[in-house]
Amino acid sequence: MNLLLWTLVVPLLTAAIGGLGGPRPFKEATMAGGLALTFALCLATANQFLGGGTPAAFADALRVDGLSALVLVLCGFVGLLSGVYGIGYLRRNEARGLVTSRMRREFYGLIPAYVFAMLLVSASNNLGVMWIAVELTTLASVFLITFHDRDTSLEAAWKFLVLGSLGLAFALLGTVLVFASGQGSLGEGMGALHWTRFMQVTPELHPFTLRLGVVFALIGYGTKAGLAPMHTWKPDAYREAPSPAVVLMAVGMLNGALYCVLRIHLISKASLGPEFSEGLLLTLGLLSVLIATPFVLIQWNIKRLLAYSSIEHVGIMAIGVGLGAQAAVFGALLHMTYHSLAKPVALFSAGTLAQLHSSSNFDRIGQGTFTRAPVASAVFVLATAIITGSPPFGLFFSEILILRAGFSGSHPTATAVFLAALIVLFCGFAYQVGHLVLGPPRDPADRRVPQPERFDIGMATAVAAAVIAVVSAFYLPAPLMALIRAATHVVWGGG
Amino acid sequence: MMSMQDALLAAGAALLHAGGLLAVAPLLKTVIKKMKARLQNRQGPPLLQGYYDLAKLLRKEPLRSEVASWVYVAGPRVYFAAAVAATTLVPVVFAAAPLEAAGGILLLVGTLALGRFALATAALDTGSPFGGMGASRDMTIAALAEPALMLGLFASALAAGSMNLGVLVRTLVQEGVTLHPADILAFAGLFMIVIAETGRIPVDNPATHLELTMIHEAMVLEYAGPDLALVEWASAVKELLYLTLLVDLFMPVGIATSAAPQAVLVAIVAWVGKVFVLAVAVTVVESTNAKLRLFRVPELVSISLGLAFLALAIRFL
Amino acid sequence: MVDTLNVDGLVAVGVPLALAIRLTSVVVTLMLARHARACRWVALGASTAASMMTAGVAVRVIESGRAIEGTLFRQAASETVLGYSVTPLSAWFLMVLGLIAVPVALYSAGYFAHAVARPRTAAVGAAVNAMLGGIEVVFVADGVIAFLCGWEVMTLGTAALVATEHQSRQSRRAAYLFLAMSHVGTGCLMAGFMILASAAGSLSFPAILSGHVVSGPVRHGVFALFFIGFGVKAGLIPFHVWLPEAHPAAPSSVSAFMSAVLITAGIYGLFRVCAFGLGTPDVNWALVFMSVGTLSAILGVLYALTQTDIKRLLAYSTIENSGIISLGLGTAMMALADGRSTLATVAATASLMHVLNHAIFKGLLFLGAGSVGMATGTRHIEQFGGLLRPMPWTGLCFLVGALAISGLPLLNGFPSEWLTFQALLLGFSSTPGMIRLTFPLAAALLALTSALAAACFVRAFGISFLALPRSRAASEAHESPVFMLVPLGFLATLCVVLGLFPGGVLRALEGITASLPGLQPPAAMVWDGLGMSSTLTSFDHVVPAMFGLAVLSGLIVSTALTARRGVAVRQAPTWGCGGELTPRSEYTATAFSKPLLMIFGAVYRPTRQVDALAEVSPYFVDEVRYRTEIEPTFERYFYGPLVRGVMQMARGMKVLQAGSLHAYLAYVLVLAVILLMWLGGTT
Amino acid sequence: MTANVLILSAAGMLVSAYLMVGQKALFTTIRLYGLQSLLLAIVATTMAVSESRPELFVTAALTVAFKTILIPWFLMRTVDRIGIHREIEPFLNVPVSLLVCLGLTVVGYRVSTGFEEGAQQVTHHLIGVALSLLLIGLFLMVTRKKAITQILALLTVENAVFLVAVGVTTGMPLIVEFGIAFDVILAVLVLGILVQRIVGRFESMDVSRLSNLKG
Repeated sequence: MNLLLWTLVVPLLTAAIGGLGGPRPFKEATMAGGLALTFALCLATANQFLGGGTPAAFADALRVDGLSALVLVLCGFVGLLSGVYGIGYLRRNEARGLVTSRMRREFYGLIPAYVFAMLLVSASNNLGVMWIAVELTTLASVFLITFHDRDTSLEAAWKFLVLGSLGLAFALLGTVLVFASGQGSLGEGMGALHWTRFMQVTPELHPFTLRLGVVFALIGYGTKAGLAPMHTWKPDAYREAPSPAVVLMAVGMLNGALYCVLRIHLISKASLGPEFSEGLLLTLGLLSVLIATPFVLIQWNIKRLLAYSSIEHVGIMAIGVGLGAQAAVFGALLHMTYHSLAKPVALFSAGTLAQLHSSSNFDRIGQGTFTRAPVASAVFVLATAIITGSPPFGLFFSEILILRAGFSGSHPTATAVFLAALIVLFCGFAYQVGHLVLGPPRDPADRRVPQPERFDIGMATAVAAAVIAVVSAFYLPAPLMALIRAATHVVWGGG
Repeated sequence: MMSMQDALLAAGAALLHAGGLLAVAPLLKTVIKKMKARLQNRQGPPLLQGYYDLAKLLRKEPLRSEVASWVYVAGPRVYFAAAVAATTLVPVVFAAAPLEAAGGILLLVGTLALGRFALATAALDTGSPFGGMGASRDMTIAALAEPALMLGLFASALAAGSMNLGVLVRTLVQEGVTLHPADILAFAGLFMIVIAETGRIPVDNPATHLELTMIHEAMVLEYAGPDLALVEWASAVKELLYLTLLVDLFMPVGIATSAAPQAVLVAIVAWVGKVFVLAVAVTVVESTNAKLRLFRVPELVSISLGLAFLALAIRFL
Repeated sequence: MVDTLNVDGLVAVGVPLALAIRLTSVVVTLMLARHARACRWVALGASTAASMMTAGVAVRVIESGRAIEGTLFRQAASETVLGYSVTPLSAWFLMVLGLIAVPVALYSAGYFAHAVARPRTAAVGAAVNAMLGGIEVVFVADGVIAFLCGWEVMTLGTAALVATEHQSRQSRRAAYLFLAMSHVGTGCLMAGFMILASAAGSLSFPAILSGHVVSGPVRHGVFALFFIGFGVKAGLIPFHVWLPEAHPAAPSSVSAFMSAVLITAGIYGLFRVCAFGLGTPDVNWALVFMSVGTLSAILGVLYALTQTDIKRLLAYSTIENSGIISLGLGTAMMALADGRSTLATVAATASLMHVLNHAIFKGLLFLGAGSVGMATGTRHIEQFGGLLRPMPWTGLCFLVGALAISGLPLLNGFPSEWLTFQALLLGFSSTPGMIRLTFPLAAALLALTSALAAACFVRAFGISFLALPRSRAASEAHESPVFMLVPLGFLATLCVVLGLFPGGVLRALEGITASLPGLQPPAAMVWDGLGMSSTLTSFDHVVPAMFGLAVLSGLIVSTALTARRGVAVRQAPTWGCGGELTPRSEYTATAFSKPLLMIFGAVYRPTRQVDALAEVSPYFVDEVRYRTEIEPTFERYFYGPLVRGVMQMARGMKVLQAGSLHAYLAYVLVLAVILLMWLGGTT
Repeated sequence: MTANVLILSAAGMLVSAYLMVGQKALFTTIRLYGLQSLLLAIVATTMAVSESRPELFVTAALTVAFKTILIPWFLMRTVDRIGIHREIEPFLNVPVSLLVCLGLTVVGYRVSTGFEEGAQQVTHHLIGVALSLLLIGLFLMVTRKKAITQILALLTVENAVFLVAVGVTTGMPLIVEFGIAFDVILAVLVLGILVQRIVGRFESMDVSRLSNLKG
């Protein structure tokens, strides 16, 4: 059976096993092992691609090119990370007797399922399959959001689901219209919806129908990616979902959705010329960065803070693609990579802090966490430095690439606005984090005594992720670079 | 580097020069006192009173506050040294200053500032409230006077194209003194500043020891005996120096350009005469004006600043 | 006898090696976090070694006049190469850094033990190395990326140091203010560099700072960006507000670094980019520089005068000196603008010289303040008094620093201010037209500045070190240990030596100014070997050493006059106006600066509040309370409103995320409708 | 002939959407939705016959099976279980809503003019109807406070999408069809479950009260 299929089957099996009952150590072992194996398989697939092959399945409905390979590997990576961290996460909660068997089943079942859905997205070459996969991610994540079964988590889940389904409806309409624009030229059967097929017949596509389709598809998948103004579900979902799931959303889901956006963008670019969809992407991206800015300044919850950071970063990637310069596109994909490496660090450390104080609200966590949880706080500070794009960390370089391309390109004004927003965002994060981490130790009168910081498996994951994120700034393994280049070739060279 | 011989010559000249001014300085103070007295129909002190005072003070037993540290001791000495050293930068009889090779106007002003710094610091050392008050006021007035003084000096220095007093005087002498309106303005400005710097009415009253009005006197109130002698003497030298400076800048007529005896004689007479004239002017100002409130001084200073700036403007535009 | 060959070998790799040392020491220090003592020694030892190495490289470059270049690191992912190149200009700043960093590190070894809480030592040590490493990278970077990296690391390190005492709200605020402001600055720099880079099609300094990359209004825009960006770091008014908050917040020896070295990072930028990187400067740029410089000098010293926290006082005087430096630079630019390279050289020399001198005496003063603070446990001048008795050596060194910073002859403050005066006066005598009047005005204001500085430091020294102790802490103070005194002594000696023999500095600077575009090797500025002269000797010159002899002989004479054999000096109590003399009857620092406070009331806009507390009847007052404070003009009228405005906007945006799903759906509807309309239009 | 049928049933769908806007009783709204889906099925069959595309019969069958029978039944059951039968006052009153919907229809049609060249009249109408339907459905989601109504509105949007799929394309590949249909059902189920949880928690279906997560 072919490698790509295994890559998809393994997480599915893991989910199935995890979803059934069973003693905790067994579940933990399955999850860790399954996700590790998945990651390995992702690497193997990517390697196969780099070896010159194109891993494919189901008559090319699943097909791995440069872009897919990159997203696949990143998804596999965060999948593994969040799996391992998740084990620690659940243990902490169990230590405090907060975990029911339902929760356990949901957790061990849904996380691998979510990973599976994301991998499916990133491997899909067929627009229909792509849509279905995205829908699956939505369904898989809903019950992760309601995991804690608080009033607010129901609210968040409802908003997430309604907005998500609406987005998916739009995406479906977009897909249908894009398909319709290729009447006749695409032919019959499954292959008719293959992205590769579209790329072959781009000249014949009916321009207006395609435009309409692209608009709807961008809105639809943009909703999942969290581009403004469809981003509104993000902060709520991030706050309510358990940190491991949030990591999957913030990296896997984001990359996956962006992957879909890029596919559509490429069709439109090849057939309508670059201006149309690049204009849309640039506008939405800039809007996202600008929307994120004020909410960072006035944020009251650590996980919502990181949600807005995701909105900012997806905006940056969209801008990178929208600027319409090879350097910028490369920058955007580099940004995707570095963001995928950095975001987990932030979420893990933030999640740990939140767990120790049994709330993610700043007023509950209080000031001066350095004195209470030095390791988590230090990691969180480091992570913030990274995700705000301070040198010498990776995101700085990708942002510089985008900025440079922007200033030398045809949108200097937009780039200037973007830069200004970045500055304000940095100040916002610096303020929030400083306020959280620094300051006097909490007064003994306060009866909400936080848990003591212990160096458990979750913390270990956080630290390991931090090390990886830091090292990656100075050294990216050659194959990964090759993947990024290949992806750039797909997105820029078109095919 | 200058040769050994030149160095020795310069040193000798400097010694003579400084010695001479040190010798004359006390006289100037007494002369002004005397004229003032005359204007007020008083007898006034004998001409040599200055010397008597110094001699007496120097012979007195040194007396110091038990609070004070070595800074208190160093103050008057540095003040004195600065004043003496400053003299070597200013031409008096010859159209050259003994140590003009060492620097010009800026160094001169800097040196006087050094002396002031030393004295003001020392004044804070006894813990007496008067010392502090005096130091504060003295530094304040000095700070205010500084820009006007500089600008006034620049005005005439730039005219002659040199900041070095020796060179400056020689150029003036070569060109012959031409009374440009700018000179008048600059002179007026500088004269006011000299009044302020030397602690004369209307800025300060050298004769008073009334707590709330004194400035310089408050600063040195705690000093007695030899220390006080040094301070008094140094201030006298300073005053003489300022007047000589005015003379050099605005009416260097008759200054000796060669070592010929008669030239020197003429020069000495001329210098004495000119300084005397200025002394008279100072006296007149002192006896016809009332002391200004401390917070009126800025107005006075700003006037002279304006004059100096005007001088620059009308000369070079 | 060192084998020159391997010296050259060392020099060739000196910079990367030094940075590597710093990096490793950062890591090691953080690993040793539990052992404060070890941290101290590792961090400071490494710092000393690294600074010595860079200083060595710098000296070699200054001697040879040839730049040393190389690669620091290549960021594979974005295919950017971070190269370095020690140009003579960089070398000068590097040397200054080394000159300060070594003694300060030695001092810190003793100081941290007392002043830094044990658990924080690791963080502080690491941050110090990060900051210095960053600054070094800034100085040697030969490309935008490397520069920005160094710049940012420097900023973050400094912020960490400022936040050392993070329990106190004040220092948290200071750290944040610093971080935010310098990041805005960084933003300006990024924009400026990116514009230049896109125009030049390259990121390397030689390419983008060749001076002919952009022209017309863009050039002015770029200049403005850079001026703000670097001005923030240089602490020029009106970008200074972070400085008086941040410098006092850090541990004193770190403040010494910040005031002496961090500031120069901004100055370096102003030199490298604004003055000599954007082609022949525009006259208006020069005017901007001169006016901002003068403004900073005057306001800086005026604010310094009224401070009662000794470190705030020093911080404000840093603003003043940074103003003097940029005044000199502005003069140089003015000269370049109408193509008089000799004058430009004099001005640039003055400016660079003041960079060195300020670094020395400000470092000295901050270290002194640190020792005093350590001995008394406070930074409040009114709490000091009579410290000269318990701490004679510290006091002496502080006095030297005070004399130097007041620009008095025979010390190193004088030569650079003297040169600045020369530049201004020469500028006047050789500039045509109305504009020349700016020079004497600037000169007059410079004179006012140095006179006020003198007043300020008479106050600072006199009130702190003389007369009676004003508090119990002060009376129980004791001298600091020897290895904290040695650095002070070293710096004080430097003040005197450089003050007496400025010629040597000039000689070192000749090659550096010669390397700057538009400047030519100056004619005989070194005069009489040790003295200096403005380029035309007849105009003016000074030989401090020679004059020093005169003063010395004056001293001898005076002592001879007063020397009385056999008569003992009688000690008597000071007259306390009839009452007994107590510390409470001494003149206070506040009182000392009162006259100036009132005279410059227009600047200070002081608010005073006097309340008489009477128990029995209003006619029998038991106690009178007097409060006076000066208005923080810029904070109140510019930055405050700005921040409030931004925050208000942010809060206003909150309605967008008010929790109503219907609103969220409405956004999508609106977006869809808008896009559909737009599409409908495009058929 | 077929063209008329198509246009008629499409128009019928639009009308049903308008009626939903004007309607407050939940059962009626659900039935209207069923009707709408039925019309969609008719469109599909007509297309199947006229363009001889047998796979469209499958689509029609799926539509009838799921959307006119299964989903309405499921939703009615939910409503019954909850026992709330009327929509509370929406954000906009009926007349205004109707006016807005008219505007949205205009927008939809304006866009569909882009299809005139190339495609035939029918397509133009179908697209116009579909887009209007989509926007109206979205508008319903915006204005209605009840969870159930929001689901219905969402389903209306979905119908619009399917109308396009059926009317304009030569039919999506079957597997994809199945997948999509399956997903839609799943989505509805999940939505239903959430609704029940919400009601169980808040004793109300008024989702406008779910606004505790701000900023």
